[in-house]
Amino acid sequence: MNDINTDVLRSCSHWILFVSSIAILPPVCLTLIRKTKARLQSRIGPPLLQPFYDLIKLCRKSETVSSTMSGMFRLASVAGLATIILLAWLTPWLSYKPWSPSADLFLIIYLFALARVFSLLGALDSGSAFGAFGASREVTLGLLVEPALMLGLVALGLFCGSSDLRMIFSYPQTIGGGAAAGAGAAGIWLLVGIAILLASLIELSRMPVDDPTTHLELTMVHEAMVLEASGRNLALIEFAHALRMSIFFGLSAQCFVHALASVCRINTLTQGILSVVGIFGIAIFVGVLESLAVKLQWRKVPEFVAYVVSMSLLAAFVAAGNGGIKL
Amino acid sequence: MISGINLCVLCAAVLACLMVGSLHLRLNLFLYGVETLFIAGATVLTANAHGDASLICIAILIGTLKALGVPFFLLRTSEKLNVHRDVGAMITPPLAMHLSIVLFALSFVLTRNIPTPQLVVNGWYGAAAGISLLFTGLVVMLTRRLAIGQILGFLVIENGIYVFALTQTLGMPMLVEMGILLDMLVGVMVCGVLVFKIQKSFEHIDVALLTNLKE
Amino acid sequence: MNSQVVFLESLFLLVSAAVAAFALSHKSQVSDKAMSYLLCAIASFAIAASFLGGSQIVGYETSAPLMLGVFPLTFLLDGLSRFFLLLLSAILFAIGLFSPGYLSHLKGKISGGQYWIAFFLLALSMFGVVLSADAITFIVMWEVMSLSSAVLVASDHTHQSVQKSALIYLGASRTASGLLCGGFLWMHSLTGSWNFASWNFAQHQAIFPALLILLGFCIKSGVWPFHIWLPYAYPSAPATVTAVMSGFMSKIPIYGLIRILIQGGLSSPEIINLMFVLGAISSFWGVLFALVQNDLKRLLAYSSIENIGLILLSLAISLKARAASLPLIADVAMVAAIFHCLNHGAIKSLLFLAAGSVDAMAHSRDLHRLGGLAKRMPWTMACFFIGAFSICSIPPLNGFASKWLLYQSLFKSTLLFGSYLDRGLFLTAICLLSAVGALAIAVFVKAMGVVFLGMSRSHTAEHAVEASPGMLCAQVLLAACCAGMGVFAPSLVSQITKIASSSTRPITTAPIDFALPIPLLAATLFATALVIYLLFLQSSKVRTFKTWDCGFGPLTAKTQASSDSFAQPLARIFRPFLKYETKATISGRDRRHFPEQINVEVKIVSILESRVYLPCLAVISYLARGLAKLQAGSIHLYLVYVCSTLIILLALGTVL
Amino acid sequence: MELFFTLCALPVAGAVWAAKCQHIESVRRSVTLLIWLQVIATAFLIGPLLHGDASLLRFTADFAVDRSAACFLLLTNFVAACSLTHAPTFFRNESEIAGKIIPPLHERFFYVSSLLFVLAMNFVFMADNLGLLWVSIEATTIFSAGLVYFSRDKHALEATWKYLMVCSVGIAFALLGTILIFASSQHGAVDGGSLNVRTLIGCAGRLEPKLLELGYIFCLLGYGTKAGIFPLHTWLPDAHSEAPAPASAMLSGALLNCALFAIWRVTELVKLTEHHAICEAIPIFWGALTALAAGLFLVHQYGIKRLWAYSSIENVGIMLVAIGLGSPMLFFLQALNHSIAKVALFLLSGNIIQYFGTKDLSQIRGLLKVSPTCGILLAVCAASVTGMPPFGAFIAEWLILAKSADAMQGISVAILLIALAISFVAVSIHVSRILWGSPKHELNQTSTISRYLVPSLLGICTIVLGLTAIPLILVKPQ
Repeated sequence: MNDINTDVLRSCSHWILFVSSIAILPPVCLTLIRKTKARLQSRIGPPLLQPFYDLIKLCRKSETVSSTMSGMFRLASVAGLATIILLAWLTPWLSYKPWSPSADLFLIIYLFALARVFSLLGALDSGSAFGAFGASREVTLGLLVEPALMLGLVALGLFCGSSDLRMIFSYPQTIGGGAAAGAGAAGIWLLVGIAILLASLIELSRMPVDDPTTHLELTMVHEAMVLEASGRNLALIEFAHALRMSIFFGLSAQCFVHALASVCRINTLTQGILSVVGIFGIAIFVGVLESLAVKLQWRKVPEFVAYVVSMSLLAAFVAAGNGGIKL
Repeated sequence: MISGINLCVLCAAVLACLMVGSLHLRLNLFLYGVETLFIAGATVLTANAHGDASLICIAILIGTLKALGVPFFLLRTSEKLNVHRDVGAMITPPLAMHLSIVLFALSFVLTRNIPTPQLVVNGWYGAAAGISLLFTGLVVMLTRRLAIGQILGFLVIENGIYVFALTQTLGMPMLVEMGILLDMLVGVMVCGVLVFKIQKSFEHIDVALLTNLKE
Repeated sequence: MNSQVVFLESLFLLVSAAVAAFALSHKSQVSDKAMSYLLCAIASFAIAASFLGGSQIVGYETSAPLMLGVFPLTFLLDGLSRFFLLLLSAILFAIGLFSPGYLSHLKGKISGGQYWIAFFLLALSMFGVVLSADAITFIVMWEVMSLSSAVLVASDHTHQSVQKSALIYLGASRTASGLLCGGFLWMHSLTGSWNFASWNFAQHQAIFPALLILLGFCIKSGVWPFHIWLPYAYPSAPATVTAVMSGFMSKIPIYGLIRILIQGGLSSPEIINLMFVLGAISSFWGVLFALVQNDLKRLLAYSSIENIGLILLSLAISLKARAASLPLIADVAMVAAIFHCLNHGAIKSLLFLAAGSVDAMAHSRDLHRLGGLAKRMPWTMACFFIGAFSICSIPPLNGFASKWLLYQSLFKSTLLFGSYLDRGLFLTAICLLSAVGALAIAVFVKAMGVVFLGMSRSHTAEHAVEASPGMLCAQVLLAACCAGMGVFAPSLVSQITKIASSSTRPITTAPIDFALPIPLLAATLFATALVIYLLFLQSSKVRTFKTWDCGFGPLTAKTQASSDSFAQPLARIFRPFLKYETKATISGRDRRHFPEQINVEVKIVSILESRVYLPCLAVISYLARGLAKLQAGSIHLYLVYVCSTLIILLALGTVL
Repeated sequence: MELFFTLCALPVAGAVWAAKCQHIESVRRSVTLLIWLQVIATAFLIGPLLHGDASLLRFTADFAVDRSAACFLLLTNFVAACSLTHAPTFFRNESEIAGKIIPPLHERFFYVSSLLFVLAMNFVFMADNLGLLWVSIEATTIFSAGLVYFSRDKHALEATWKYLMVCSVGIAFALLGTILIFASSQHGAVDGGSLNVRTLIGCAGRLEPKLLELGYIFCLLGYGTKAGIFPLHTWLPDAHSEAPAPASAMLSGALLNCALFAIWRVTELVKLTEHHAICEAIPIFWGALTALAAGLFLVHQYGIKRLWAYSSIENVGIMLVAIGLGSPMLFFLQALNHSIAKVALFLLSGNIIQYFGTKDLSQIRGLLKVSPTCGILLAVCAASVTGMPPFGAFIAEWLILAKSADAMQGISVAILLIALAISFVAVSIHVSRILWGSPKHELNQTSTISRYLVPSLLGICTIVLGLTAIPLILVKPQ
């Protein structure tokens, strides 16, 4: 009786923690980036909960929908957010996640694709040239990033002998045995972590690829796609985007945490804390990066992506050559 | 020792070679007639040697129809069409004559290993003469532009084959022999008629100019 | 008398009766409706029948009066053929529903009698190919299939381009069947039998016939580099024909590969690696070229090449795993291949039917003349979108289910194969497949966006109306199949394993487990979306206004991104493969600031066509012309031929 | 015996009647009647042979038919009957549609020549003597020259002249070959030598090998010229193209079989000796080569009847392969299927030429619009003649291919497969251009049943041959 109660209690607490993370982490990440950038530019920057205020403000406003649009536009934002929430549930981007049915890496990748398709269709629905430009670029970036992301995750999968991300991200604790896995394992984790981080910059159309704060429409990717959205619709899209960012940062942070875990023993609580701290750390790193880096010329983007792919490829070949540990 | 038969057929072959050298239709036809007469003579001699009476019959037919009838028919045709001289195709007549003489020699080489029946003496000469006539006929067909010249060439080929049959076998069955002869004659007649038609349609009988049908 | 035999006989009788009825009455006005319903009836009969006998294996051989000359027609009905029959009948059923409405738009362009004779012959021959148990029945049915489909491709034969397509298709088919004939004859001289069941490809001498057969099948299914005919034939044919050609006929070579080579125990590593490489390249090549197409059907045709490549890749993995004695992976890959056949069959026929509706209603397949159909043809759009999502293998639709199995087999192979070379190969394939997936998304987002969303780019598209109920019915049916097969993939996979293991020579060993809880995911996704909608959007106030125009005044259709401009960033990256060039000319006095005319032209050269196939044809043509010179008309020359032949013959006589 | 004389007498009687009778309609009718009588008589004659009651039917010392000859006899007469049945329609349309007036004298000349031609062809199969075989073949040349010459224009004249000259030279070689074979029998095999086929077969082992081999080569060359083997085929497209359609049909459907049958007769003999390699390797390879060359000739073709002529050459190549394989029944099967389809094609081409007023393939377009019946028949027969299943020719070609593959003739099989592919593609390109599109000028569409009666019957025949067990009856007893 006691056991059952503790289990229920634990899972309840996991759920509460998780849901609140989903609600809080994305805006906080956004603020952290903005704040870092502001500080580096010697500004004070927005308050911590500014994105929340923005969302609430948007929800109060009424929507303006173009007469060219079909229902696809609004469907896209709803379905996009739903997909991202589903992804947030499935993907082990936080250490303290409640039960989820599956986290197969191929499923995850294709669910991300689903979210992307919805955002693309929403952008194309307006019939404006901006939306289409944005969509066209987004799809190009998607092509460049997807193999990198896939290879990175596959490398981890090969290393851990499973294609399920739940298994992969619980690997050092259960089988590998912490520090015993050694520096080689830490290398793979690290490589993949960096690859995912860089890939996420592209996927989320952040700095070296796209400047989210720019007003030059011709170079925008994400901003161009949401140009026609307004009111609650825009709120949904922005939140989905922020959540997607958190998931990516979380995945990357998980990799770093595991790299750490394979050289020294870490307990569950520390891991949980570290995963959140990692996300914040990454957000700050991105903020720094965005302040220092220059936006790449559009034609140079494939070269940047090449670094990401080669990093994943390196990790994957090391993992494949290693043969993994057969389960 | 060359027997009479062989002598006759060799003469025929030589005459055929000489025929190649001239483009005069009249001379050609004359030489052809004489050549065929030689062959008829050879047939008579063979009949004598084998004691085969039917060969005499054939010899007579050859002598009258092929040696006299056909040349006269062709001569009359050429007179009517008012053509007397071929133009010559491919190679010049003297060269063609030399070619056919070389082929005459070559035919001896080619036929030296052909087995002959025991009864036939020195079958080699006959075979060589036959093959040589065949070659000569082909040369004639290849070097004549006029339809009549081609018919003549064909007739020489036919003579060669006949000579070959005469010297290499112990007599073909009569029925077959007659059939062959008949076919040849009808063929020549048909060709002769066609020559007239060609003259009528094209106003010449130069078959080298009949090249409308091609790919 | 077995019920299955009765089924077979009645099926053939029914279809032949339909053909005969037509052959006799081709002059009188043909009722498309009657014929379509006949097709539906036959298809539903076949569906019922393929469920009927369960997993029984039935052999059947015709006797004396009805024979192929000296050979009996032999048929075999087992799990595998029943499975493909089911797919065929389902597609035919949908086409039957679709036809009356669609054909009424083609009145005057195609001759009904000719169309229906050929269509029924095609149906008959496809049933025949799938059921045939020996090489001769197979090749006969195969050729009838090729011929009748070529006639169908040429339905609208007054257009030069259609004639050209039909001829290219015919030439490719004949080459394929020539190679097949060669392979079959070779196998016959090795084994002395025409029956597939007694062919053994495991022996060493069988490698060349296996290669010939493989190449034949590759040509017919449009695998790189033999895919040239496909983008010609598919767009030229009426949509109903393309649906069945792409939906089912392109699977027949795959079926043949399974039936002949794989069940025959093919184990030569060279051939398997060739399959692997061809499959991988064609999946990439197909989708890459699909990206830059501006004809909707041509785009779909290239996407077919991609999917056939995926299927071939799965088969190759299965064979490799079998050869490396990893039965688990072999089973997964085999099921992936079979499942993908089913999925692609449903998806592609759906997409082609939808494209046909668009063509019929908006009178164009050119992406530059379409757009904004979402408001005018919402149902068609919904169906097309489901198909497009599915073919991009987006969960929870069926395309994902089979692709996931493929990924799983690749992943496990990378994990478990011994040789580093193989592992590298598999890893590269995973990388390639993810790129293919992303490209497919680009392709179909382009198609969906340009055809259905935004503003109409032409007058005809602006005045399009929704397709007739029958046409929609067919599409909705197929779309429901796509969704259903995706959501219920786990149970479907176990069915497929059962089928594969119950065929004459089992191609899988153990039942495999489809580990993804797709129904749960689909339900969650749907519920979340619904909740979000109800919470946020339903109550929000909506104001309708024009699209933002930067203050320049009203936007026109020309200001939208076109299909070319959408694909341009991607096409630039793959310029070396695509031979992609854009040529823009701007004219006007001060052309920088006040252009009067802007002309942008996109040029894509197919290297294979211009560098490989055309030179090959040129060689044949050159030979033919050279040979024709022999026939110069001169009688002297002809006599010379006789003489020289004599000399050659005599020389040969002395040699021999 | 009576039937034999009937077979000889019927054509002669018809020829005499056609020569004498002034009334053209009655000539047309009586010739049609006579020729079908001839077919029926042939069927009666060969009944016991097909049934398997007898293996040889002997009329006189030099005339006999065996099973394969009997089959060919029936086929030849059937082909002739079909062509001559179609001929009246053809001549009528020639004046009605094409606007060419044909003098009755010419038409009667056509009937006389064709009946004598048929008679000569009958003798080819009934002759049991190589000499008479040669005589009959030469006779077919002479009589068919009259058919080729029918239209009496420049082209016809040229074609006839080439036909006569090339074939005569070729046939002369065959005569030499026959003589050599005769000579080979005189070296102890038969007392005094013999040309009788049965006698020669009986003592095949004792024939002088060198002479026999030489004789075989000369016969192959000679009869090969007549059969149109590449590169001796030069006369064939010209003659087929210039002859009127029913005559082309007979030339292609019957005459080529005669020449090939003569080759078979000699092959049959040589096969029994120790030197059989020569009569296997050469014909198989040469046949395959002929098929390939003909396929290439088909690619750039400009005349509709020349197209079918080259397709005939291709089929001759395939039949030659069957002969080389030593299988008379496969040879017959291929000949049967080819003849039936090809006769239909030539007759249809006649109709098409009348419709469009030209033989030029580049001028013939949109047949499906002008006359769907004609178009569909043309497509069916073209598919049949290129060896597409489910038509009879496919079965025959497949059997031949299978047999040569089993005989380890890999190269020849490959060449044949390539040739078949090329010829199919070439023919389908030309046929599709004929069928599809729209005609270049407005054409009057008058279609009557009689115009398609014979072709459609033949079309049905090819399907029946492909989808029923009839070929089984033909092939099995060997």
